Amino acid sequence: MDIHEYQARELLREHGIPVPPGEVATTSEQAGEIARKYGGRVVIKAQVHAGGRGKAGGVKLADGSAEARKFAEQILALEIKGLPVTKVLVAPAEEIAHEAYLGAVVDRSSGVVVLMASSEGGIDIEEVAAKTPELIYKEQVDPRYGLLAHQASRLGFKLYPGDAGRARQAAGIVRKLYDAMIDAGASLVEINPLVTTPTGELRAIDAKMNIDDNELFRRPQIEELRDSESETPAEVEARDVGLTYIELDGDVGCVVNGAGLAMATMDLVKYYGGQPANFLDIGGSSNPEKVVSALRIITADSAVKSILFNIFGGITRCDDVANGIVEASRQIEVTPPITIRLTGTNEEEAVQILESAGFSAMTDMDEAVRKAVQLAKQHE
Amino acid sequence: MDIHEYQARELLREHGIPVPPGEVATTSEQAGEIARKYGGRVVIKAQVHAGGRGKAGGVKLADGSAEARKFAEQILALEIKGLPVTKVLVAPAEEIAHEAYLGAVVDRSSGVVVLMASSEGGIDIEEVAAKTPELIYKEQVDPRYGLLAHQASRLGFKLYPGDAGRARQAAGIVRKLYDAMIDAGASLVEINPLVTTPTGELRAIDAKMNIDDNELFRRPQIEELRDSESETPAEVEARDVGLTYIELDGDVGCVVNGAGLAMATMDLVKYYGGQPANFLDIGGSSNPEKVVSALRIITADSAVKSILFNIFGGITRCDDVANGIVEASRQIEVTPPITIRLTGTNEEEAVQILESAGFSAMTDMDEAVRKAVQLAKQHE
Amino acid sequence: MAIFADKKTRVLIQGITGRDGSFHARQMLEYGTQIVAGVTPGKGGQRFDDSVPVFDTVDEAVQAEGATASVIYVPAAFASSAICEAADSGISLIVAITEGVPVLDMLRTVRYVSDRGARLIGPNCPGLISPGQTKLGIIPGQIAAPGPVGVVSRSGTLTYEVVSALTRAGYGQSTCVGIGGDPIIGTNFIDCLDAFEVDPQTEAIVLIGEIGGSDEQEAARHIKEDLSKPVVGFVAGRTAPPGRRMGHAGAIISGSQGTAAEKIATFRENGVEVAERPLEVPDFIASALGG
Amino acid sequence: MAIFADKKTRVLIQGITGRDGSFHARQMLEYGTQIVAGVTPGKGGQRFDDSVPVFDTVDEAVQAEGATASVIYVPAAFASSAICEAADSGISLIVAITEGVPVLDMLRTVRYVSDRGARLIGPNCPGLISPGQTKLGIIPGQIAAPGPVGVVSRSGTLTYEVVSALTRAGYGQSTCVGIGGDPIIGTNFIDCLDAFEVDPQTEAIVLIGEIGGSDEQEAARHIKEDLSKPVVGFVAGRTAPPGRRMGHAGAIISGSQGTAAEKIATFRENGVEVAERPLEVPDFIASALGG
Repeated sequence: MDIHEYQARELLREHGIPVPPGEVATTSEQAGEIARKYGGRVVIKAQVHAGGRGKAGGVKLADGSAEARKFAEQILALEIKGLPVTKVLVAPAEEIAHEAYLGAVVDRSSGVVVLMASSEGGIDIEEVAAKTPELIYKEQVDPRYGLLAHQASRLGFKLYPGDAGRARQAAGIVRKLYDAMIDAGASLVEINPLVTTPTGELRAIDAKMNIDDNELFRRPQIEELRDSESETPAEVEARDVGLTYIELDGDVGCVVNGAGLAMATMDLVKYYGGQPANFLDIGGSSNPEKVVSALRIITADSAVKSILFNIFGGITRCDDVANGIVEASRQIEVTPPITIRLTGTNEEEAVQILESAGFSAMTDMDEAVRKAVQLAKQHE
Repeated sequence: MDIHEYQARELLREHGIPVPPGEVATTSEQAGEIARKYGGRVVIKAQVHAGGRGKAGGVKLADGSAEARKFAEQILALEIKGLPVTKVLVAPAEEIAHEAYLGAVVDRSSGVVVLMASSEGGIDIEEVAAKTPELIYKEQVDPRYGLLAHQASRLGFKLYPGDAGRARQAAGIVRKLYDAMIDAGASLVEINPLVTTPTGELRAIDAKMNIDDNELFRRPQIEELRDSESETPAEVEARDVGLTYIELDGDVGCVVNGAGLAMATMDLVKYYGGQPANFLDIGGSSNPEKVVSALRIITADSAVKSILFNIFGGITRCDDVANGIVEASRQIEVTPPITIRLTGTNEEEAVQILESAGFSAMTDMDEAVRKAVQLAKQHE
Repeated sequence: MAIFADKKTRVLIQGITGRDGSFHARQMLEYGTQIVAGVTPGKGGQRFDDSVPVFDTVDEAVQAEGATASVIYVPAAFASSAICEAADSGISLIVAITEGVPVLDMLRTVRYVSDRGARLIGPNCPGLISPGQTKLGIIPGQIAAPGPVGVVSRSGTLTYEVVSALTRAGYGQSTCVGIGGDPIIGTNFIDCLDAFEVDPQTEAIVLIGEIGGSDEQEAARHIKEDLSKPVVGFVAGRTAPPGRRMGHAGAIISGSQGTAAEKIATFRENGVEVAERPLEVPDFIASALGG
Repeated sequence: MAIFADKKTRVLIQGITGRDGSFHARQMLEYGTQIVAGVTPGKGGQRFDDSVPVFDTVDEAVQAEGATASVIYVPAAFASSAICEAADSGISLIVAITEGVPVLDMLRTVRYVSDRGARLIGPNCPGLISPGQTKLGIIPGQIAAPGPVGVVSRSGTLTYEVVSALTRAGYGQSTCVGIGGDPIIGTNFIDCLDAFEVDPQTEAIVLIGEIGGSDEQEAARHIKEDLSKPVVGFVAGRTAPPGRRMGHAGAIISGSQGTAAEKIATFRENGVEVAERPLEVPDFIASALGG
C-alpha cells in the first residue's frame, strides 16, 4: 500500500526526524489560507500515488497566498499517470544549501533491508546510481541484529565527511528512518531530498513510504492511512472482498486464480489479438462469494465485451468457482458472453454444477483465450 | 544488584504476569493492618537479599490480623545470613493445586539466556535438577533472535501436557518473563513457585530478580529500587565512589586493584596465618580520591589492626595510588600501620611520592602480606 | 531420483486440523505422501482421520514419528513462528504454503532457517511434487507424471498449466517446485537449478518467472556459467502496465526495473530459450531433449 | 611464534584520543606495537601524537592503513557498538579493555563477532602481550619477557603478578592473554589452550582462574582430553565468603556452585597441578619444563 507524502512525513516526524511544517489542502481556497498562515514563499505539491510529479506539473513554488491558490487550483485539476489529484501539500519553501538522498528498502536478492545514502540527492538519484554507483553508500542490515549504531554512523560520515556535526545528525536520522520503516511495516522508505539548511541543519523535505500489505492486519493505524479516493470504486470493492484487481484499457475481462496465471492469461489475450480489460486474481482460498464480487466488478466496467474465466484448481477448488458463477448469474445481469475454462482440483464436480445451470466449460487455456478474444471482437 | 521479592513481583506485574496482591510493611502494626484489609489467612515473608528465608524462619502463615502482627514482629527481629530484616511482604494466602518452577538466567557456558521450567516447583528445585534433570525443561534463547514464540509454547506444553489452557497461559508467562528480564537488564529472573489455583489459573507467587550492575547506568528507574538499608554504610559509600567493598570478619584491611588480585591477596593473608578484614577492589581507572575513600572506609572498621596496600599497576597508575595515600594521611587520622606494596605502571614516580611523604614501599607481594599479617598480630 | 523430497520423505503437516491443512493432507495421503504426523497446538493426542497422530509441538512429532519434512498451512500471523519451530526441531525441509506473511518477518525467518541448517520452500507457494513418489503442498497430483523434466516456478497455478501441458505432451517430471512469488523466499531459482543439475533423473529444466525483482536475470547468468543441462524459460507479465512506481530505492539497488521484456532479453542473451505461450513449453523441451 | 598477535600485527586503537586510550597507545608504541591507526568519530583527519592517523570510522582505518587488530578503550555504553564496528570492518582480532559492559549486550555482541569470523578478547580484560613482539592492551611491558610459557587468565592484575614472577624466575612467555572476568566473554580458556597447544614456541601453560561459573572445570576436562603440553593452575578466591546467593537458576544450569575448592579439585582430578600462592607458579613451571 502506498501512502501519501504528507502521511509519510508525519510518520517520520513521529519518529523524531526533523520534518519542516506543512499542511494538506483539498481545495485551492484552503491552500491559499495555509499559504497566508505561513507567509512568504510556499511549495504546493500534488499528493498522488505516482512518481514523476514534478515533471507532470504537480509541484510548484508560489509567492504568497494568491499565487498559492492559483497554483493549487491548477494542480488539483491534474491527472498524473491516470490518477486524479485530490489533495495538495502546502509547505513553507526551505532555503537549501545541499541535497542528499536517504533510502531503505527490502532487497530481494540479498534478503535484507539495505540502507542507502548519497550526497547527490534530488530527482536524478537513479541516474547517479547508474552512472556513478560509487556515490551511493549502502549498509546491509542483518535481520538478526537490526541496524547497528556503527552502520548509521558510517553512513553519516560518508555523507558528510569532515563535518562531524552533520554526520551525527545524519546518523540519527538514519536510525530513525529504519525504526520508522520497521514500525510501519514498510518495504520502502525514502527521504529525497534530505536538505542541509544554510545554518547546517538537516531537514527531511520529501518522504515516500510503501507499506507491505501483509503487515496491515496487525497495524490498523496504518491501514487508516489508506486513501480510498485515490483508487477507483472497483479497486476498493475488490480489496474489501480479498481480490486483486487492476483496471486496464481493453475489452476482455479476465477472472483468474493466481497472479502468475493471471498475467500469463493477459499476455495470451494480447498474443491472440485481444486487449485485456483488467488484471483480476481471485487468490488462493476462493469461495463462491469472491467469484460473485469478481463478476460484479467486471460487469460494472462498460468497456468489457467478453468475460474469460481461467481457473486451474489447486488450493482453489473448481467447484467453489462454479458455484460462484452460478450464484452470480442469479444475482446480477451479466450481459457479455462468459467463456469458462477450468481444470484441476474438483474439476468434475465443477463441470457438473456448471452444466446443470446451463453453462459449458472448457479445459484448454489457449482455446478458451482464443474464444474469449473472438467473442469480444464480435461484440465490438 | 539484588532487588526484593516485592519489587520483582511488581516488575513482573507491570509486564502482565498474573501476580497475586501483596503489600510491604516495615512494622508489625502495618503488617497487621494489611492482614486486616485482606482478611483471612496471609503469608508474611521477610524481604531480604538472601536465599533460604523459609528455613531461617522468615516466612510464616498467619490466621488473621493479630497473628499477622505477631509473626511480622518475629520476622522483623530476624537476621538472615547476616542481613537484618527491615521489611516484610504481606499477601493473602493462595490455594495451591500445583507448584511449578520458571527461571531465566544468563548462562556463561553457552553464552545465551536459558529459560528453564519444571513441573516440580518449590524450594527443592535444585534437588530436582540434581537428581532428575530430565524434569527440568530448557530453552536456549539465541540472542540474535530473542525468545521465539514456539519456544515459549514448547515450554508451556512441557509443563502442562494435555492441558492446552494452562500450556497457553504458561507460554504467555514465559514470554513476559523474558521481556521483563531484558527490560530490567536482569541476569536472573525466577518465579518459584508458579502455582496453579484450584480453578486452573496460573499465579506467580514468589519472584526473584538479579540486575546486572552494568545495566544500571541506563536504567535509573531500576537503580531506584536499590535498598540501601540492606547494605552497611561502608558498602554504600564504597559504591558511591566506585569501589567494590565487602566487609569480612578479620583484622587485616586490604586495598587492592583488581578483583582477582584482591582475592589472591586475601587467600595469601590467610595462608600466612592472618584474617582479611575485607575485600576491597579500587578497580581499573583509579584516581587519588578513590584511594582516600578506601582508606576512610577501612579505618572506620574498628576491627582493622593493619592495613595492606597491594597494587600492581596496569591501567591503574601507581602514582595515583601513592598520591591518594599521601592525601588520605593528611585528611584522616589513620591509626593502624600501613604496609604498601606497589609495582608496575609509574612505579618509580609512586615510590618517590611516598618516600617524600615519609612512607616506604615494597615490591614483593608475599613479603608485604607477611608483614601486614605480622603487624596485625602485634596490635591485637 | 528427484530433488528435495522423494518417497522416503517422512512428512509432518503443521495446521493439519485447519480447513486448508486437512483438505490437502487428504490429497497428499491419497497421492501416497508418507504423512507421519500432524501438529496443531492444543490438539495433541488426537488422530487426524483416525490415522495420523496429532501433536502439540513439532518437537514431539519429530521425536515420536521421525518426521523429516513439514508442510505448513497455518494462518499468516503464525506462519513465521511455525517455520521457526520446524527448523528448530530438526526438520530439514520446510514447505510453507501460507500466503500473506509479512516480508519483514520473513527476513528474520529465512535467516533463522538457514542458521539451523534447514531448507525452506516458500512461503506463498504451491510446494513441490516428485511425481509418482510424493507431494508436499497443493500441486494437483493428477497433472504430473514421472519423467526427466525439472520444473521450477515463482508462480502457482501457472506452474500447473505448464506441468499439465508437459504431461499431456508425454514429458514427465523429476520434481516440480513452486518457490513462491513473495519478495523474500527460502529457496530461489538458483538453489533449484543447482539441485536439478546434480539430480540424475533430470535431463532438462523449465524455469517459470514473473515480472518484478531480478531473480530471473541472476538465474540466467547462473545458467550460462554453471549449468550443463538445457533450460527453457517462460516469463509472465509482458502486458503488465508500467507501474505507478514511487521511490527509487528498488531500482537503485537492483539496477533493474524488473520488466518481463528485460528478463526475457537476459535469458536470451545467456542462451536460454524462452517460450511465448505456456503451452509452447513442451515444444521447446522436445527439441532440448531431442538435441 | 606466539598466539593471536605478533610483531607483524597491524593495530588500530578505538578511542585513541581518550584518557585511557591515549595513555596506553603511547605505552604500546613504546613497547614496539605497530599502531597504524586510531579511531575517534569526529576526530578523523587528526594525527595522534603527530604520527598515528586518526579516522572517523574503523572502515576507513582498515582501508587506508590495513589494520588487522583493534584495541578498544571506549566507554562501556559504546563498547558493544565499537566491537561490532571492528568485526564488521574486517578486523580479525578485537581486544576490548573496557569494563562495565552490560551482559545482555555482550550476548549479542559475541555472536555478532563470531558470525563475522573475528576473534574477540574480553571485554573487561587487560589484553595480551607476546613479549618482545607486541602488546595489545594494558599489560605492563616490563614485567614480561620472551620464552616458552603461555599464560591465560580471567584476572588482570593477578596475571601481572604471575607473569612478573615467571620473568624474575627466568621463565619468559610466548603470549600472556587476559581473557577477562565478565560472565560473557569472546575468547575463553579452551580457545587459548588450543592455540597454545599448536604454538611451537609454547612449552608449558599457566592457567589462572577465579571463583564463579564453571569455565575452569570445563578447561580442566579439556586439558585432560586434548592437551599434550603441561598446564599449571591457580585459582583465586579460596577465602571468599559463601555468597548470599538468591535464586536457583545458576546452580541448576551449571550444576556447580563455582567455588575455588570445587575448581581446584576438578583441576587435580584431571591431572593439572595447582599452585597455592601466585609466586609458587614458577616452581611448578620449573618442574613441568624440567620433567
